[in-house]
Amino acid sequence: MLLAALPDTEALIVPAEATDQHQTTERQRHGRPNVCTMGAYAFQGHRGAPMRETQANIERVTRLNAHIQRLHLSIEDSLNTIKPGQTVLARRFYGSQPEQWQPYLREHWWPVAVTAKPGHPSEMTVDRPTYPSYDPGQQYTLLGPVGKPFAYKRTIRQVLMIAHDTMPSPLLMSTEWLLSNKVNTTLVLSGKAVDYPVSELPKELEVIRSDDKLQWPNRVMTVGWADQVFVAVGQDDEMGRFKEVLELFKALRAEVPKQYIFGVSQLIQPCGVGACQACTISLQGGDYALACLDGPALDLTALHLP
Amino acid sequence: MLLAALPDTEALIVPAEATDQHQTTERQRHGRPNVCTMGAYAFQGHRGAPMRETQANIERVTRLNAHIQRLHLSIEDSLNTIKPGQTVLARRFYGSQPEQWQPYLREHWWPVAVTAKPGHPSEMTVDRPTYPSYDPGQQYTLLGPVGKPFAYKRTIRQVLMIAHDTMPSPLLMSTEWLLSNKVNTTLVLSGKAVDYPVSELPKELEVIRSDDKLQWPNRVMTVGWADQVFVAVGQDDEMGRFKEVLELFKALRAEVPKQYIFGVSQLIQPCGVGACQACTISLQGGDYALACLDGPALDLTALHLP
Amino acid sequence: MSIQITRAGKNPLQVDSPVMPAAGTMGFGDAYSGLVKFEKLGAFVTNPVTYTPWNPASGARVVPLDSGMLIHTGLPNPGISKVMSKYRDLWDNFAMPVIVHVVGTSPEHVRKCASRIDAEHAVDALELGLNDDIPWAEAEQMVRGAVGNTDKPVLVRVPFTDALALAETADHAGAGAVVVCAPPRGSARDPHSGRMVTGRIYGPMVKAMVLRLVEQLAGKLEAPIIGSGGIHSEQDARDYIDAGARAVQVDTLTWIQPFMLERIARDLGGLVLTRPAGALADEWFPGMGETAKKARDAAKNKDAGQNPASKKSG
Amino acid sequence: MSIQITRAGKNPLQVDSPVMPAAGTMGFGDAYSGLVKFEKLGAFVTNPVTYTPWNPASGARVVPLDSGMLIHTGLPNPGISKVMSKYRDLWDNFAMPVIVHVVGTSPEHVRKCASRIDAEHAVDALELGLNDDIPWAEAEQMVRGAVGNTDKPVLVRVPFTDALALAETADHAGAGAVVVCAPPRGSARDPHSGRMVTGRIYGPMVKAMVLRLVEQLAGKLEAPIIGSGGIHSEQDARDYIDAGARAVQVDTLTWIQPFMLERIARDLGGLVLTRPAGALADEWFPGMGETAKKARDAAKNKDAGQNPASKKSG
Ligand SMILES: Cc1cc2nc3c(=O)[nH]c(=O)nc-3n(C[C@H](O)[C@H](O)[C@H](O)COP(=O)(O)OP(=O)(O)OC[C@H]3O[C@@H](n4cnc5c(N)ncnc54)[C@H](O)[C@@H]3O)c2cc1C
Ligand SMILES: Cc1cc2nc3c(=O)[nH]c(=O)nc-3n(C[C@H](O)[C@H](O)[C@H](O)COP(=O)(O)OP(=O)(O)OC[C@H]3O[C@@H](n4cnc5c(N)ncnc54)[C@H](O)[C@@H]3O)c2cc1C
Ligand SMILES: Cc1cc2nc3c(=O)[nH]c(=O)nc-3n(C[C@H](O)[C@H](O)[C@H](O)COP(=O)(O)O)c2cc1C
Ligand SMILES: Cc1cc2nc3c(=O)[nH]c(=O)nc-3n(C[C@H](O)[C@H](O)[C@H](O)COP(=O)(O)O)c2cc1C
Ligand code: FES
Ligand code: FES
Repeated sequence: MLLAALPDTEALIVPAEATDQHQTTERQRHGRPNVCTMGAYAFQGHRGAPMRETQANIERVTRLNAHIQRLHLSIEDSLNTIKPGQTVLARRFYGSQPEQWQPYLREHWWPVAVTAKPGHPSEMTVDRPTYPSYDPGQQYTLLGPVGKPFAYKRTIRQVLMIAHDTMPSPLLMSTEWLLSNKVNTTLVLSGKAVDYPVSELPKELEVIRSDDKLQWPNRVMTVGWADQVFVAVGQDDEMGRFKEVLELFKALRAEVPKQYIFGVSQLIQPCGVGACQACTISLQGGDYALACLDGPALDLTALHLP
Repeated sequence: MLLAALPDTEALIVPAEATDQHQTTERQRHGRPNVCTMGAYAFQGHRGAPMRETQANIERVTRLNAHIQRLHLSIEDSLNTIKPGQTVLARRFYGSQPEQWQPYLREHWWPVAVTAKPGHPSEMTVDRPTYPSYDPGQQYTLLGPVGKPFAYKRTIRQVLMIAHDTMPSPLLMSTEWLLSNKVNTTLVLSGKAVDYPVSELPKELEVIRSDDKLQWPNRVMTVGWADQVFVAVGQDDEMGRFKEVLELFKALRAEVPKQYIFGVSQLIQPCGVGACQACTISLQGGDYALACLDGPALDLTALHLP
Repeated sequence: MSIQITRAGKNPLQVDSPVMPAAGTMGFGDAYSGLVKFEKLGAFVTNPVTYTPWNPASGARVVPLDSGMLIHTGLPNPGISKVMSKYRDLWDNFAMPVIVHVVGTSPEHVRKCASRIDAEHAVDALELGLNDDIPWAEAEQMVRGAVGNTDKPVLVRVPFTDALALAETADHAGAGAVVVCAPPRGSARDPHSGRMVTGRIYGPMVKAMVLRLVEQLAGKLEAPIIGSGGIHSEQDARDYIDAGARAVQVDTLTWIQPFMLERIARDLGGLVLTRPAGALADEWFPGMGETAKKARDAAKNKDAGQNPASKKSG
Repeated sequence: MSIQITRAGKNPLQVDSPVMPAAGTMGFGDAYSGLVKFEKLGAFVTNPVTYTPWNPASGARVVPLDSGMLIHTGLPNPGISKVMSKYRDLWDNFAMPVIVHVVGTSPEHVRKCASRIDAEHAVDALELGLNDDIPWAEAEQMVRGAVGNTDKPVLVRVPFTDALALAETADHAGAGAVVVCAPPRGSARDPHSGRMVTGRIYGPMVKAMVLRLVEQLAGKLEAPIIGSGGIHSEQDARDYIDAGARAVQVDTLTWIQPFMLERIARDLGGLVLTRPAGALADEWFPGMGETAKKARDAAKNKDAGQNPASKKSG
């Protein structure tokens, strides 16, 4: 239960304005220390903009493949400071019609890109499974930003992203940001991820298709080069799969240091604000993190894996 | 509990093919008498085609006014023998997508018109409130026909239809049929019904707008002329409102005979087949009818009204 | 080839598929005749009957809920005698056993209904429905009264409230099977009139609550458990079997999607019977249908040495 | 100007609005600080705490249901002492009373928690959560233990199972108020892993079931009833008040539509207080907010003659 093993946050950077003066966090606004999730481990010091409820409008829906559709949304400007790695919890807005409670939980949306357009509403794109169906004109309310931006080593040059039996969407906004900051980035698509349409990915991104067992040519080299690794996995057993990946890296590298490999948790988040305790992730030493406050990216070496 | 007070069914006709040989009812197919609803009163002898589950497709949706939208559906040919007065219980068909249970109950649809088109799918139009929303391309499954066709006296010349604080839709398919059979028909729109767009009604139909208390000019004359009357009312208190209307007619006419004034029940029908007993309507003498089997049109003089 | 869904005794109930409708959802046997293939059902459970006639409830009777509904009918029925005389011939022609649901009004009336059913060749078993807030002692008295007045199996459907204790009570009192359970009761406002209606609650969410009750009871009763509540898919039904139920009752799904009842009956018919041989869950049991029914009837007649002129063996 | 939601005694709990969050839905006070106006709530009820730390449940913890959800967290918390020291200052700044929810683990631990809360200036009351299948005698012992170890009001939240009997037990044992009730429990399959999860069930349908329990209990208890279960609209909350509850707790709605909690609190604040004067239900109570709170605190300090340096009266 101790808040031990706090990472050396000074050595990490988070994208863009996250360290700006005006990015007061909820916690800071209450004049209380940053490490305040009940019993939770704080991975990074910054959350970015405070969480708000805002509205969004579906402008276009495009089909990426048989399983994935992309929503193009206009969003409120206050949300366009959302950082790579942060998410929103979305719910259809029914206006004057009776509220619907099916589906009940808010949908967890992972922005693929967010753009501010002077004189126009800001835009956000998200990838969603083809079910449920979305239609242009539908309004949503978004709770966000949820969670913390991905944090990178200051000296970063090579990042490895791995999507294993899941859509790569949780990694894409970060990938885009890294590439635009001249960080070499490689994306490994494995299992259910291999069908993701490459045409939708940035040209500069190196894409590797792995087999179901995370085997790909030159694997040792790819892993050796990477300064940091971010992994998203299938939801049948997130912790079990994180463990597999961590063990693979331990086998492929001399050492797996702290702040080197991160699991990007896609656990269901009923509240997204640290209230419901449904997104707890056990840490070594008996403490726990909350995916919604401390994630979504969690240092795999700090987790208590099964 | 006696099946007493059976009306003289011989004196009544039901529209079109309802008496054809091939229109075997469910009950007849079981070799059992027509009067077989448990404890229920049988108003007419014929139900028309046996109930089936069929599919329908929304082809067009038009907005009639702020409160009413009209669905144009293609239906299976087996349903185009549905008679004026009969209804269908509709449910969205989700195909390969997960079944949705909200809304839970099937929607009770009252056809406004049904047309057979050689070489094309048959068509059905229904009026629905503007909520929920319907979109062209959506598929539905329909359970139907539900209930019995309206039955008219053989000598009928003048029919009065009254929609009081409800959409007139339950009366419209019958109205159309009567006019095409040269029966003079008058439709009284009262309370919430007054906004129904006259442009959507047949030219030959006489339309009267009444005030909220069912007062309209020449009321005594209209009531005196009518050979039969069909009344649909608001759902806040269907039986109470039927009683009000019956009492109004008793005050306006020397006598209100049997088979003269019918209440068209819009009670919610969970099953539509006589199983759930949710649509029971008490009759004089302690027996009861089921709106789904014996209705929707029920002789108001036979009902046990509050 | 068949599943015994009541405890061993004089006339244990054998079914081909462990799937039947819940009382109150399919009427008395004629309502769904064109829409559901009755012969695929393991058994037919009738709408609730009482000894004397019951009138329908007055006022609003259906309140739509989110992903569900509330219904309050007052269980109208013309009394057991009228029901019997009206439906006897229909039931006699059914391929599967007929279970008459008797409302647990009073011990005396329940005893009388049991005697009536005992004498009725067209009926194979009695299902006793216990009222929602019934005290344990009265429940025990009612079950004993029913069991003591018929040689046919007495299934006892316990209410949702206090289901665990009443299931054990029914078991001790000799229930042939315990149906877990009747739908939970609740109150909701009729959206048309604004009036409050108290009644039974149905919907897929009920399954999660009742499934846990079955899990809690599994292994604790001598009588087989029949799971009943909120089944809306083949998997829902299988979950009950996995949790320890011998059979299931499907409730309002039949109103919403009539064909699903048959699909679940076919699915579980295959599942339960082929699984012991290691077959895949979706493999079909080849003997299902008339053949197994005839074999069952023949076996029953030979073993029990009674009912020599069995209605269904012809 | 204020509503007394616990029975008369040394420190009855007064609230401005009869609306508060249910335990477990809003964390310990910092979680919703940017999204919900806390000062509009009648009281703040904390997440459940135990005497010793509890670890989170392992495996899947959330199963989406039709119009609802099942959640299984294991109620992780670092134990009452850590919670107190961490949140004391925050609670002290709240305008409304703070109620700490104590999980009914064992009579001994409950007594210790009660003593701890009694000594804690930042806390106004204790809510004791009774476990789902608790025997009556143990429930009584736990409630007496809590009541005997603090002068602050002890609210008792009864489980859904056996709610009626346990509510009467808690009432006799001296509960300051009876919260009816904890969410029902159930089992559902995690769609990702296919594994069965047992946990609490939430959704609008729960309201219909719990509302009936409140109707059944109304007028039978000495302690006020606080209605809790499935509130998803202002009307849902009003239905509980109409059925006889003195106040309500809003549960998972806050996760789905955070602003609704404030809306319901504003609505019922107005409704309950203006109704006696014959005003329309949507009229607003003008004294709501800081003014009434200050008046209440002043009155409390004067009347009770204790806590002279009241934290909130400054
Ligand atoms: C859901 C389902 C799963 C089945 N799985 C198997 C299986 O795993 N192995 C196997 O040997 N047989 C399978 N069958 C076929 C089944 O064994 C035969 O229908 C049965 O043996 C015929 O006997 P009966 O008395 O039920 O005939 P009937 O009641 O006359 O059954 C025939 C009816 O079933 C329909 N039917 C037949 N086969 C299918 C099917 N595959 N899917 C949907 N509808 C069908 C027909 O259209 C017809 O309506 C399955 C049938 C169904 C409905
Ligand atoms: C749902 C609702 C119903 C109301 N009904 C009445 C009423 O019937 N009679 C009456 O005299 N006053 C009504 N009011 C206004 C209310 O009385 C005042 O907001 C209150 O008196 C101000 O005191 P406060 O401490 O709550 O101020 P604050 O907490 O500062 O409240 C001001 C906040 O409430 C919002 N607000 C103020 N009025 C409204 C409103 N009508 N609708 C939505 N948001 C509002 C403001 O945007 C601001 O966020 C209502 C307010 C709300 C939210
Ligand atoms: C004395 C009495 C006993 C009852 N016993 C039962 C019973 O054993 N089983 C049952 O399902 N309903 C029983 N009911 C009927 C219920 O009160 C209720 O009507 C029924 O559960 C159906 O719910 P509904 O009327 O709200 O639709 C009984 C009613 C009375 C008056
Ligand atoms: C001994 C013991 C006592 C418990 N008592 C309570 C209690 O009083 N109130 C409560 O809400 N949960 C109590 N729980 C926790 C429940 O078992 C369960 O964890 C809780 O209801 C939350 O549900 P969930 O873990 O499925 O989310 C207790 C658990 C244990 C082990
Ligand atoms: S989603 Fe993280 S605590 Fe609720
Ligand atoms: S709708 Fe008429 S009995 Fe079910």
